[in-house]
Amino acid sequence: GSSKDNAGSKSADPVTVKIGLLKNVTHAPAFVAIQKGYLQTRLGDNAKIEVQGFNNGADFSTALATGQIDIGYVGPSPVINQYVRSKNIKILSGANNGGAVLVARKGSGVTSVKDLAGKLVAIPTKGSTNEISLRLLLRDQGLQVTTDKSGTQLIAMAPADTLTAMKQGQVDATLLPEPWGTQIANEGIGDIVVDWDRIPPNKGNYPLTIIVSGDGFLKDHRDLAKSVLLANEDAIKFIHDNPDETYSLVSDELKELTGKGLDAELIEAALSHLSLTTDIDRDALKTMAQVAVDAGYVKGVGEAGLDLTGLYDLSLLKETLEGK
Amino acid sequence: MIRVEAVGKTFMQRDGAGYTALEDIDFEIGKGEFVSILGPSGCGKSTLLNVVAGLERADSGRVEANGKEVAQPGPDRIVVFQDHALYPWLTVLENVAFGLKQKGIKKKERRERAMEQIRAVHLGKFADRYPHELSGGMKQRVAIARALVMDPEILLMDEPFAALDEQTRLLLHKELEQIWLNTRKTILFITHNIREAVTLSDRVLVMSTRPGRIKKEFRVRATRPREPGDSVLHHIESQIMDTLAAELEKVAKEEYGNDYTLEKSPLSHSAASNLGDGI
Amino acid sequence: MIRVEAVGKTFMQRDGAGYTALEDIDFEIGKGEFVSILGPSGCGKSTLLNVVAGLERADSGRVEANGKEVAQPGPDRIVVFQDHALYPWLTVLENVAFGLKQKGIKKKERRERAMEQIRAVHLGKFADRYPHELSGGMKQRVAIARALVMDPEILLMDEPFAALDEQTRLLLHKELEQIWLNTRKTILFITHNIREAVTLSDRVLVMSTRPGRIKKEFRVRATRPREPGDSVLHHIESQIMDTLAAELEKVAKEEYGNDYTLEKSPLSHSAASNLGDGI
Amino acid sequence: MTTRWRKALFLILLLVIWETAYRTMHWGWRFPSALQTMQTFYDGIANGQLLDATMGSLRRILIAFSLSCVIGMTLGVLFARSRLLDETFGFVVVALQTVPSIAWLPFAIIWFGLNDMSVIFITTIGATWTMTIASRSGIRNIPPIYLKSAQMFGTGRGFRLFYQVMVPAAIPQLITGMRMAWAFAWRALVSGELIARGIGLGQLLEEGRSLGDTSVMLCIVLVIAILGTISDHLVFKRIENRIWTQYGLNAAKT
Amino acid sequence: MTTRWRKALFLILLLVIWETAYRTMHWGWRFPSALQTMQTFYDGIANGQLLDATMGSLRRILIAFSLSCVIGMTLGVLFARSRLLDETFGFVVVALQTVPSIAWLPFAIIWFGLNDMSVIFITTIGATWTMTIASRSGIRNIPPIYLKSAQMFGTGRGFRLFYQVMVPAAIPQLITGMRMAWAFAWRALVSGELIARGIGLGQLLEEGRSLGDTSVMLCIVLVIAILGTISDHLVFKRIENRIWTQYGLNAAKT
Ligand SMILES: Nc1ncnc2c1ncn2[C@@H]1O[C@H](COP(=O)(O)OP(=O)(O)OP(=O)(O)O)[C@@H](O)[C@H]1O
Ligand SMILES: Nc1ncnc2c1ncn2[C@@H]1O[C@H](COP(=O)(O)OP(=O)(O)OP(=O)(O)O)[C@@H](O)[C@H]1O
Ligand SMILES: [Mg+2]
Ligand SMILES: [Mg+2]
Repeated sequence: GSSKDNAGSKSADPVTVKIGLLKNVTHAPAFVAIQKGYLQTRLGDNAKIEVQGFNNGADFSTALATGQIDIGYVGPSPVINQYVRSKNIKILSGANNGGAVLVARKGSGVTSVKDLAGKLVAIPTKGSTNEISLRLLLRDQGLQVTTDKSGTQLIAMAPADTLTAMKQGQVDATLLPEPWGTQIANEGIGDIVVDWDRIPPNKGNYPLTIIVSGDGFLKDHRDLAKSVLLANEDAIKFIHDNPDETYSLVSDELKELTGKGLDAELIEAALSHLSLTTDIDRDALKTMAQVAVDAGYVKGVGEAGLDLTGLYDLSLLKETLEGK
Repeated sequence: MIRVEAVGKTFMQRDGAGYTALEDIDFEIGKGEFVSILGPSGCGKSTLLNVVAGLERADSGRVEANGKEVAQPGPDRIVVFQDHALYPWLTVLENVAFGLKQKGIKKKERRERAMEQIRAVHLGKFADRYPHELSGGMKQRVAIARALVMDPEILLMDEPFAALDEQTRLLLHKELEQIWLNTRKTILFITHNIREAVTLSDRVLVMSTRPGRIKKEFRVRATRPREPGDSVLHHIESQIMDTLAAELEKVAKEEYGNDYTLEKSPLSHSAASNLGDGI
Repeated sequence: MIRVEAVGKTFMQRDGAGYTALEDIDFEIGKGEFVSILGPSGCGKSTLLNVVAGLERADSGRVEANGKEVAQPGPDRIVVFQDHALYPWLTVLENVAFGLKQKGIKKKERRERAMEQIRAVHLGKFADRYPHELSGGMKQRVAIARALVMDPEILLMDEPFAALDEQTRLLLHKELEQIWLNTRKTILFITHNIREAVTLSDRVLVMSTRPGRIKKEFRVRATRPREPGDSVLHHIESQIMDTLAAELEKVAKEEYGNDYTLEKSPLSHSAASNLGDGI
Repeated sequence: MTTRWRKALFLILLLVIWETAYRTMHWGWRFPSALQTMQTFYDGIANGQLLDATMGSLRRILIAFSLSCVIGMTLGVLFARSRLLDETFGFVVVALQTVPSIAWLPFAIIWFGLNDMSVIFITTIGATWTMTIASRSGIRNIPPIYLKSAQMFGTGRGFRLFYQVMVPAAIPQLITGMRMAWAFAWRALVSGELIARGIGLGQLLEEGRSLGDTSVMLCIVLVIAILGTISDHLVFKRIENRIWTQYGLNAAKT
Repeated sequence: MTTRWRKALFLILLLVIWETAYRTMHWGWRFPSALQTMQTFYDGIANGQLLDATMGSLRRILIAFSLSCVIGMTLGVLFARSRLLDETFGFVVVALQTVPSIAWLPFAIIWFGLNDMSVIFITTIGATWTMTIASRSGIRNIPPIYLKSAQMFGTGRGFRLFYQVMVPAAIPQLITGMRMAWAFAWRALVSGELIARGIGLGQLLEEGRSLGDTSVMLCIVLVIAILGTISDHLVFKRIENRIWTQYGLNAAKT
């Protein structure tokens, strides 16, 4: 992380801020904040920004907890998993809610969640936010997650691989972030079974992308963390105001991260399937955490249940909102 | 009966040049005769034996065994190799029975005939051992049993005792002589031990080197079974040593280059004095 | 000068039982004497030599070399091993100079002294070769040069020529005799070749097996340089053969079990007739 | 006997030190404690997950290894017997052998999908070339004297020579080659399972990582170590030693 | 000479068959054509990506391999010289050696992050145990006669004996061990790079996969094959052969 000696002497030594994010369109605010230079402007000339893209939230959380990145955008579930273990990360703000869909392969015979019994469903990573949503969906229908055909089988797979696997008929359905779902539907490989605004918890109104920071960074560079939140708000506002310009910005950033850009229509579809907001719905997170506990992903939780009070530090968010 | 007529053999060397290993070899071995071939290392003894066995083809001349021209190896001419060449994955019994198996003989008979030969070389107790569990002398006995069980008319032995220590070698000399006296096989025996050749054979052929030719022939007219103290043997030994001296020097000179001069050579000295002794 | 007094040595075998390799060995070798030790395989010859060299410790008794008690190997008693034990990563020259290097002698002098010995064994042209590029006889020469360059008072040789073919062996016998005549080192020479022992030594000690003891001693009073035809040598050879016969039989019986009976033994037969011859 | 006791003592000591270090040095989530690991191991056994995964991995490697033995030996014999083949194609096999088979995984995924087949494919690839080279050189290195004397005893030059002499003569090298091939297959399997799917140890390890559960991770590593030790040292090495001893090839070693 | 021509001919033929097969059998995106692959290769060289990746991978493996040689040899010598150590700890090394080092990657990621360090770590781990075992047995298998005669010539039993006799005597086995260790390191490197990040061949391969670009994938596989062949057969095997020939250990082989 950035060294402690730099704390307070903002104008003197340059500070490197390592920002992590996932290579998903659902991280659009981050992409815009970078591409439009909001981050650099808010952090000041003294800060050097280093962006690291991750394939999944688990890797991101590990990196954050071990200080390889300072702050960044990620889904909440891996953050909760990590927090329970290391207790050294904080949720600062939201970025968007919703933005994931359940898609079924054409010919799989899945037309509703009920049909998932005995099927194979792909998720981006074990313990990911999408998996929690899926588990909630299944639970509502009284379906079990199993390792054989008696219930629903889960498999962790990177979204790109899921696309291929669906083409080859190896996966029946998947719950994954946009624009992958739209892409699968557009390519005629599958159909959307549960749209983004019906995905639990809270009917699509759950945090899918949030801003998280390591305790160390927050302690030494509270001001910088605040700047990131401000840049995030700038970006959200920009996306609301200039949707068309946003698409090319997102595509550019994706190209930088993965070597491949994305069609504007896909990005447009993706952005229309989520709601950008800085709000954090703590109840939704609590529900999700409980699902993770039930799934056995979070160990050592006593009768009292999960205590997530130390996970939030929303004071900065409050400051930025009030300051405006 | 072996007849070798004008046999020649040239090897292609790695540098492309030809190397004449055998040139114009002519000799005959009668039925039931025990003939040894002596000569310095590399003179072509093994090549000659392989040609007779049919394991290598001569470039010129012809080889006859028991009246038929030799074209390929066959069970009428069995070779006993220097390093025994027993199959390590077979027990003593299986090794000895290997040739019988190829002949299509039934398992029971195979076993009986093999055991008989194994007992003949005093290894009855070791029939179920693997070769690596035997001493050098015992392995060589097995190789002999393996050859004898085929009941070949001709035994070809390529330095069979070279790897053994003196005492074991002495034991095996006596055994081989005994076996030969009992079975009267035709034996062509290769060695570079003069005493061994003289002790065992009816006739000794001495080869010269580069190219390999038969240089001289000695007939050993001593009583059987041979006795080490026999003065006839000592006499012939000295004569052969004398014949070989020049060849040995040739080899020595090649090895040491000009460092090794004729004047200094201790061999010609000993050979000369030896010659006087012999006369 | 070597003095061996009541030396005994017992090995722990894998099964935990003790095996008495040497028992109550007593002998003395005068300065400049050439003494051979003969005995059947496994009788303890190498063990005895190792004890004298200081490479192994005796369990009882004491060994003195040049008046000092032997406790560890030292450059005054150099062993020439059967398989030469040259270092394959060093050239001939470096091998020969190895001991000098340990003495701290400067490179130039080292080189000179080593080359001198290498030339003495007729390998001047091969100083820069690696051991694997030499023939067996040449390697053994290097081993001798490596020993001689240390100018030890005592040379201990453990079957140095056993792995060589007859001709090379004959050459090296002569060379060794010459070297000994020139330098008059004290030499303890181990072999199981009776002729070799008789040809080279002033005295031959014959060992018995299980346990290893000195059985008999023979003095060879033949003129130097020795000549193979010398009847004195033949006579002693026969006598030694006789002495060894019983030991050889013991070994043979162990190897073949009861398959091998005394009556059938060809060795005692030959030995007996040999004895008559000798007388 | 004393060695065994010493080993046991050492193991117990190790466990104690490990647990103490965990408690005093606050490794926290970066490395599990001995107790956590044992608990996870027990849970894994109890809920059957660990056994299932082990069985899945074993099934895959056994299929792949059998395949690669068959393919490798067939190719090896062809290369050994045909000089032309060896001289023109040989270098391709040598080159293929140096490619870590995981590099083929992306292709396997395209061809077979993210499934068992892909993992079996790369595991097979991982062992085949080594087997090919081992059996080729095994047959090539047969002392010519064995073949000569076989012909003398009347095996002919055909199939009898092949199965009565050539195969047994090449066995020591084949076994050694198999041991090597197994090591490569084992590596390919674990890395394949880490990336591709299917119930297996690699996948379980990857799950442990996704959930940040170091005790699961360590548990899997231990299972892999135990399986590896059993298969390599208690199976392959024993067979190898037995064969080499029977063939009298160990003499030089000791 | 003729062999070389035959090889060249074979290669050209292979390219032609490949391209023809691609066009007639409509492999499409499942396998690239020869021309596509060459184009990609050219592009990769031209834009420097391929060279950068190769250099990155080589740098990592060289660092890791040097580390593991140093660590492995040190451990090996300790194990060879101390019976106690060998008997109590030895089996741990043996067990570790059978664990595909990729299994440690999840730990490495936690300890060092998704970066170079992790890849270097598992590559080092992948080679170290093999080096340890090779150097241990290299020292153990020194013919006792070498040590005896060294003492006779006055090296003593200390450092001079070690570096003048023990090290050179163990070199043939060390080289063979190194070759083996290199093969394991190479495998660990590629699978590590596939998963962890950083500019390297494995990462490029993974990128090719996520873009579904088979020509990039094949290109990388070919580069890996060429590097592997060069390092194993043109470097390690040559050195091994030279050393084994110099030490006269090849006699039995031919
Ligand atoms: N396949 C071969 N290719 C080339 N040269 C060969 C071949 N076989 C033998 N030679 C050469 O032919 C000569 C005779 O070899 P051969 O093995 O017959 O000698 P030998 O008398 O049996 O020697 P030794 O006593 O050492 O066994 C040697 O100089 C050898 O180098
Ligand atoms: N380290 C050892 N441990 C146990 N037994 C040993 C050991 N060294 C030698 N022996 C035994 O001691 C006996 C004498 O061995 P030694 O090597 O001295 O015999 P040798 O007379 O030199 O035989 P050879 O002529 O075969 O060289 C043998 O029976 C041997 O098995
Ligand atoms: Mg020969
Ligand atoms: Mg001995």
